[in-house]
Amino acid sequence: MSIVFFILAALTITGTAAAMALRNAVHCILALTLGFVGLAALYLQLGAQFVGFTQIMVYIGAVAILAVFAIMMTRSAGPHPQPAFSRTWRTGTLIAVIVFAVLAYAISHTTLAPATLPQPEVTVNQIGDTLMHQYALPLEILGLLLTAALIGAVIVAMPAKQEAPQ
Amino acid sequence: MTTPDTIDQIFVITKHWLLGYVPAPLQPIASAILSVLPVMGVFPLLFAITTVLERKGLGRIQNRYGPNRVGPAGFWQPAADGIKSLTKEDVVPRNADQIVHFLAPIVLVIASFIVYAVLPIGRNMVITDLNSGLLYFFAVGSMVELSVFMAGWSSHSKYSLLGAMRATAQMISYEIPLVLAAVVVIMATGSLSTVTIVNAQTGYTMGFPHWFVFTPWGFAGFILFMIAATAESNRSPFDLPEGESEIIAGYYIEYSGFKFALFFLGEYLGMFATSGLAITLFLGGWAAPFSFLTWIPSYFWFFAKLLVIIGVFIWVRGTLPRLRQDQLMGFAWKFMLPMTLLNVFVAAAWHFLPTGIIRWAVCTALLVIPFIVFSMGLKQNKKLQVRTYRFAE
Amino acid sequence: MNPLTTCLLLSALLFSIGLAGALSRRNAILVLVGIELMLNAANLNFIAFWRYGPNPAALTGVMFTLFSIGIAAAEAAVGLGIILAVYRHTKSTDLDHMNSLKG
Amino acid sequence: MFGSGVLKGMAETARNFLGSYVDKDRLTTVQYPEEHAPRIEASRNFPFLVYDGPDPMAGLRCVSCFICEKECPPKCIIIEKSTDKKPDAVGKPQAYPVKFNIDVSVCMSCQICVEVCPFDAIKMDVDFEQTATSRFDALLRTKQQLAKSNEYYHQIHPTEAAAVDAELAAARAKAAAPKPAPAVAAAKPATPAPTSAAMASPVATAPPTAAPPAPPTALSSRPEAACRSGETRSATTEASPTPDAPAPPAKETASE
Repeated sequence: MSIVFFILAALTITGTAAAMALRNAVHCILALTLGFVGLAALYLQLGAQFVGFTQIMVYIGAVAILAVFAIMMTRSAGPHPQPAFSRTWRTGTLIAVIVFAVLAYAISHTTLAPATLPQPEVTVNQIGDTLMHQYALPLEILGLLLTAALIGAVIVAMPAKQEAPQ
Repeated sequence: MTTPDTIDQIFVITKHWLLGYVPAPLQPIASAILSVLPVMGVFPLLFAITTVLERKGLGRIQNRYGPNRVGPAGFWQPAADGIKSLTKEDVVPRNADQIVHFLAPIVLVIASFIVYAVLPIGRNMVITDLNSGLLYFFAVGSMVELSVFMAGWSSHSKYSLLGAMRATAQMISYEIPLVLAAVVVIMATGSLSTVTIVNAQTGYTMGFPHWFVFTPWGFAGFILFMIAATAESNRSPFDLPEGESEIIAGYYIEYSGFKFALFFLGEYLGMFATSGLAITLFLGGWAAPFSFLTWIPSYFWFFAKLLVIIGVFIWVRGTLPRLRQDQLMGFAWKFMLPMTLLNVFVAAAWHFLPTGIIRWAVCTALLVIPFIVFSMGLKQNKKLQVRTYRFAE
Repeated sequence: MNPLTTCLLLSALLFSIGLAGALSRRNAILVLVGIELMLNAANLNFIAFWRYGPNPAALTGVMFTLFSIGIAAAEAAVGLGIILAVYRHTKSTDLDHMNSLKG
Repeated sequence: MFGSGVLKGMAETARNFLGSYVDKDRLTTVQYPEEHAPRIEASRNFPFLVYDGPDPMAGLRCVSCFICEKECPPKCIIIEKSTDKKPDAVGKPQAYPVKFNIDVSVCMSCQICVEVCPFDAIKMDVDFEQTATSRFDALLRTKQQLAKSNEYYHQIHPTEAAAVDAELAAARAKAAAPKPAPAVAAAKPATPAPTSAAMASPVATAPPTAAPPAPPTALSSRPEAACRSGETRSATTEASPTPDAPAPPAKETASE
């Protein structure tokens, strides 16, 4: 494991932890984008170029911007008199810590034998071929799902006409 | 190829010659620095030249002189502007989110700079030939939206927030046509690498180049791409995010001094980058327009094409009035998106039809007929009346 | 410690951070963000197992990650749509206030 | 068709762009420090003090009556009255200003000082290049800087200056010949023709017997002018030492 990996890991953990800990919702999203950038860089480090750029494009270009829009529309970025964490935050954090402890125990006590292969060269053509041949059906289903999500999101977020007579 | 290789490859040769003096363990880093530094020098210089050209060109379009006082014919104007913005006081609003306010222009300029990594500006002259270069370009381009939002939100001003919301909404909407217009080229070349895309366009038939713009789908794709690129770089007529008359300067209204200059720089760098991508995708990159002109170095052709496209940008800015927000969104979703999807279909049809005049006729008809139907349909529910002028004309 | 274990530990930490956020934030949008983070942790696992697995040429991990990213985008869109709809009813995104079903 | 309007507009701007290089008449910009736009006669910028004769300080028409200082809306005029007297333009002994300062940075070019001046002593200049390199003293114009000759006034506002000269000549004639004049020539000063002779000759050289005194009919035909002169006179009795006003204000005639 190179030093670059640890720098990127630290960046990712810092960004995501800040995203979950900061009080201001917009700061959370901005920290989250930092974490996503770190994660994308980790993907690049692991040799998955296409996935890394897709990660940036989808998560920063779409999800983060969408979340920011939602924050702006729900006016939840203002100074909050009430606390940013729910009443059960101690329980939640405790559960998360326990989950991490269990996972870490399981990971460190499993004898993994990673294949010491050279960095796999994955080209876009290979990904395209695999998507179009082996994973053609999942791809179609994903397209259907995205279309349904698009329509569904619009319908859910659309103001009901009879309910809001202005 | 009659080009003397030493002139065409002079920068590559110089770089390798310089690398010879660097100790071997440092060579990868030195190579990267030597590749990046010229780009970081040339494009801001181009920005400086463009600002003065734009002001002069807009002036001439409006029948006045542009800036003509500083230096010969006003060409030192950008230097004067730069010194002015450097020496100005940097005002930060008291209620602003200090850190985000500070970071926003930096993120914008960094995002605008790193997209140049995959632009081939000459034969063998590209910083890095990524296998998924186009995806990289669009992914990094989407970071610009975030910096715009950061600037608008952190300023704690309603105008900048409105401008930022307009800008992000506009950029998201026009990113889809932008990517879809580029998809036709990916379909034709079967690669996301910008270098491969340019190499696919370097051939000549009877002296004419194999640029994608000289095909029906390529021409339509180029036009659609340029429209989307204009909207992506927030330029007139899509400059609603910085509409002076309603929201003053949009998301960077609360910036002053050098940070304001950085926003300007970032905006122009983004424009150059998308123009450069349009050149790479449709106009043959660094390839010469005719086979007998190949003796002129490749980088010259790239920058010549870039200047032509910048000129068209300025021309359009001097001509068209600003759109309304609903017109902008309607144009993106009702016209650009269907046309780009249709263009993808036409590119596929072009691929499967046999070579010849029939292919041309079918593809052109497939594009032109829906276009005419579209324009009639969009015009029908509008009551357009001939405007009469009392004083003009 | 071998690289695969490091990746898995990082992924587990990421998952726990997401879980902690999802369980302890008040703002519904940030809860959704926490869920996204958990998905991302899973993605990192896929990539790590693909990279250090026995057969990287099969691209299974990459494919799974791509599909997962697509599904996450759909999830974010629908989730934020629901949050907007809820906000329209309650004028709040505070999850502690959404207790009208509580007996 | 969609986009044809765009192309039409692009053609129009291209025509403008190229035309501006070919046809100099298209460019409406005046390259200011080198070229000046032609000035219209009624233009005005900043007041100046008119003097007659060769000596600027001796020939000032101002009698320091303080009317302009009182009327000035932004209060940019500062006058100090003299203790001794000297003959004015008409020939009566009058006080003169020891100090007459106008602040350029405060003046708003409203011309009210000119409107109210009963002695035609202050007029509007056309020199708009009043910049200075310091903020305070350089922008305060003194009596010496403000004094400009009647010939200069004729140069910048010929029509108006001719009318003023005719009025002054009439007043001077009245002062020289106190006997009532024949009624035949009564209408003469009411319509002063801006002839070339009147424009060229300053007041001092005008023959004193040429014009009869202004008859009362001239005043009654302009009730607002009479009213205003009466007002100013009553308001400034201590400022104007002579009970009979030297000349009725004739600005309305001049500006029409």
